[in-house]
Amino acid sequence: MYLRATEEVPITLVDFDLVNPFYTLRPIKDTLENLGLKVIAWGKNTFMGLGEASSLLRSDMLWALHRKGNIVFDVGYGTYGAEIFNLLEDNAEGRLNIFGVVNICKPLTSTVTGIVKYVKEFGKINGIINNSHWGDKTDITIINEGIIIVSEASKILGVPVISTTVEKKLAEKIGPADFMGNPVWPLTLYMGNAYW
Amino acid sequence: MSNKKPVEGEKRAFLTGNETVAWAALAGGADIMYGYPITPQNQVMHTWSRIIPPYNRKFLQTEDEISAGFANCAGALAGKKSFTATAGPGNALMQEPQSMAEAMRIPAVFIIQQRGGPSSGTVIYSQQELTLTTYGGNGEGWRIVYSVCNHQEIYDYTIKAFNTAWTYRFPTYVMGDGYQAELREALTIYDPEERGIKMVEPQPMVGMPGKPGVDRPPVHLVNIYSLEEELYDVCIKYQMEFDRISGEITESEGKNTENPDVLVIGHGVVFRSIHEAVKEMMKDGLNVGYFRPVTVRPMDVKALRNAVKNAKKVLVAESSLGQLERQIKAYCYGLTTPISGYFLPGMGIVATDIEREVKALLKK
Amino acid sequence: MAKIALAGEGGQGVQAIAQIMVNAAFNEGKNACYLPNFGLEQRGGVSLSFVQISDSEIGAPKFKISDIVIALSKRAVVRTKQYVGPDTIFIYDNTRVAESPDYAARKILGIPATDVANKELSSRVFNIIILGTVIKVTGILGVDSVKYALQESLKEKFLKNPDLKDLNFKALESGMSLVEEVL
Amino acid sequence: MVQKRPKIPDGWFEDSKPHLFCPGCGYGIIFKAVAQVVDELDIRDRMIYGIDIGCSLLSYNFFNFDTIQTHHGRTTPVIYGVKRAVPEKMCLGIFGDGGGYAIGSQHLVSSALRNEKIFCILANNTVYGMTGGQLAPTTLPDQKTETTPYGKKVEEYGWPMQGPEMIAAIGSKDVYAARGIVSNFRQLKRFVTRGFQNNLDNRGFSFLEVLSCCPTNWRTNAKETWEHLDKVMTKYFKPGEINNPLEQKEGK
Repeated sequence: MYLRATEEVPITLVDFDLVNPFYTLRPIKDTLENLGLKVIAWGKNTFMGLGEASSLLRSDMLWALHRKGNIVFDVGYGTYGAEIFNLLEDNAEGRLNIFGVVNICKPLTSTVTGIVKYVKEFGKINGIINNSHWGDKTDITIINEGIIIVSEASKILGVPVISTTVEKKLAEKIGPADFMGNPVWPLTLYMGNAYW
Repeated sequence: MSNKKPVEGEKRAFLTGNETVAWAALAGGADIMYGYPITPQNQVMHTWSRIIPPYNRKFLQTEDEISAGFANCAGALAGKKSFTATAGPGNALMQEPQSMAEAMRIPAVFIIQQRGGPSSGTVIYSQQELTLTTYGGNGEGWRIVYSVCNHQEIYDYTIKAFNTAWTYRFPTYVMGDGYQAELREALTIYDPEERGIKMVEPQPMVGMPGKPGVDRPPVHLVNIYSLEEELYDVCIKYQMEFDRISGEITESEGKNTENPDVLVIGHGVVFRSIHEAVKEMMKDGLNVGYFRPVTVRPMDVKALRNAVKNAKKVLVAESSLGQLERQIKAYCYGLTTPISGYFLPGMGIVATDIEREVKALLKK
Repeated sequence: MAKIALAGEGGQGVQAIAQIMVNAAFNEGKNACYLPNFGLEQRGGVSLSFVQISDSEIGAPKFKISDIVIALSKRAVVRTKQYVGPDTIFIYDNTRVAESPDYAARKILGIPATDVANKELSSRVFNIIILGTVIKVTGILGVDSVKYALQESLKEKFLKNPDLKDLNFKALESGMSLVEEVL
Repeated sequence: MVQKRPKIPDGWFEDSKPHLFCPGCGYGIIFKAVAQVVDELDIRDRMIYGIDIGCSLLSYNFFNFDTIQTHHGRTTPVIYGVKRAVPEKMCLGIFGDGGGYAIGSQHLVSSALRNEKIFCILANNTVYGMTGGQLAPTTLPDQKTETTPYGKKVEEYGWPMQGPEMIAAIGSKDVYAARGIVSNFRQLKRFVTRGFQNNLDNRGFSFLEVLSCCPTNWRTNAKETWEHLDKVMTKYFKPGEINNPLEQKEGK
């Protein structure tokens, strides 16, 4: 499930947060493109929205599924949940893998019942990514707690945990899988610079 | 319509402050007033709407002060000398368009007749709108504010406000108060041109002659920016311009500011009492002086600091709880002269009050 | 310099006589200023006005202690107490206010203005009788200039009904002599 | 085969194209109608165009005529402020249902009452677009928005605002009040023409609500968008002219 960008199978990231895009790909677009990724987002200098807050849809976002390789959409939150994908052109049933990213340090997803409710509201999904962390205060206790709570929610929901994501240094201590058997994805963080 | 001048020659007049504003605006060539009723400025609108018909000037009573303020901005954008008058909660509501006037360098004129606050306060009097008028709104206070103390000044500075606004393109204010608004007092009214005051011609910022896209490019005026950097550049540019012109705009007056034992500072109508008290005390041989800012924004900082530096003690007197004193202290940062305040929020201050306070300071 | 506070009920014409006084002063080339109270009181409360007439420059428009206080109703007597000092001359209408107030003033004078107006002249000129008393007590304005200012302010009424002019002038003079009796 | 590109109206400012609006936004159709009518009536040199904060903001350089960007809901007082100062100008304001019916409603009501000789076009897409999909006065019953995440309850927020009907009720017979829809361009253009004409004749205030679409905040694809517009929205908002003084003048 780990994606790697190649010439033949590129990866395209799409900034598809339409509600409250204060953490966005906009400011780090150049950095990501230098890493070999393709990014569909308003660039810091090309952004002409004069916007109050809302990001603006662009047609290259709607037509992203026509691109070669793997396309990753970041959809943020929103009361419409998975319905946001209705906007996409040629979005045939089953073309998308929809993963709910949950963090037990967010109040709405801090408990098993919370996660179950949240994910159900989002709509039909294919897997959960356990992204439990407490910013730079993250420690192994929080990671372990996240693994237990998210795995339990995944059982109730009947959808697999796709991965437990952990910042690189901590991930090295845990190894390739966590104690519940979920794959561990080590993370390099860019989000610190992504505040618009 | 007659091209006759509203005021010919010099005329003695016995008017209220509000009537004086209206006559000054007429003589100063104001084209249009937008207003909304609030005491104690109502009579500005009453008088203006009554006296304008022979002179082809206009008046619109809007649905609220927000509208009056925005329409005032619009009139100026369209190249007309426009003004409004308000007070208290109306001034608070009008901060939104005042802030647009700062952001877009709109030469709109605002008359403020302060009433008591906070909230509805009283309809009578105060000096509690100093902070709001000089630094209100979500901005940096790029406003030019004349604080007047008598009817002659109301007349002179209302005329001057139009020239200042249209010369420098910052919103310009004449700030009085409820006492001055309703007070009836003598003054001389005149035609400014006959006195040799050259009235600045207004220029439109939109709707210039010619077909946009054919004879000239279209004008697209905005006050919102996408990036922090764009806004930063605008702010720095406007601040530099405001600082640059401040030297040409600031006005103040002082008496015995060389080495007084007590220097009294006050603005607006309170200065009348300060003036009277200092005159009396000087007659009695006391070494006291005064400093009075006429422009409360921008402040005549050089003259103020000089006067404060030379004084042994400073007394700031105002009909508010330290709104002027806070500004004075900020402007005088680094000076060691002790500054104290005599504050009567929402109350008038008379000369005997000042004398008593000054004498107490002298004894300490 | 004269500092005069006038107070009465709405409709008694307090503001009108204040205005006539300052207009007369203005015509005489004196410094004058007149500040009406315009608080919420102006609707149904005591109507107050502050008048200053002087040969020199006038400072604050409102004052704390009055040289002369005129109170024309019970409520006005109470409301004006704060303007009374040891040098104040306090004048009230003793037809409407039975008891003389015990204020620590220089003088307290009761004038039967309402009575005189109703019996000898007309209730409409009640305020002009008061104007006469103020003129007499202050002595700061010339009678002719007050008559001129009075005529100017009531010009249209006088045109419609020339008898009114006589009536008003009579009221003015009667006010002057009424106060002379008690001074 | 060479495909002929449709002519860009002279009233559009070409340097600012492609424009900034979301794909599928209804504003483009409204702007096309406005620019064509301005060209046909040959009033470009008299135009003063005002915009709100709201999605209409993005048209700050859309047109080939003088434009003033104002604040949230404040387009109306700015354009009537211009009109009162310089009556020969043709003053057009375009804003959304939030700017017109919520934060700026007092201006709209009073403009109709005073019969200001200005033209206000209001795009009704039942939602706040630019600020991220919140409740609007026009939001439909049970519609989900970011501030009514469980659907709009009528007992809490009322029925959808009936704007042109309100304007017609407030205004005199000289007020033009109509509701168009972006899916009927010919009718929309006719309404825009009459709105301008009512000002040109110096007769009265003109108000045109346009049922518009916001696929971004509706989360709908193209087909669903048009279905929602034509079938769902028209259940609550009836397109047509509510008050047409021009017809009355023609003696119909």
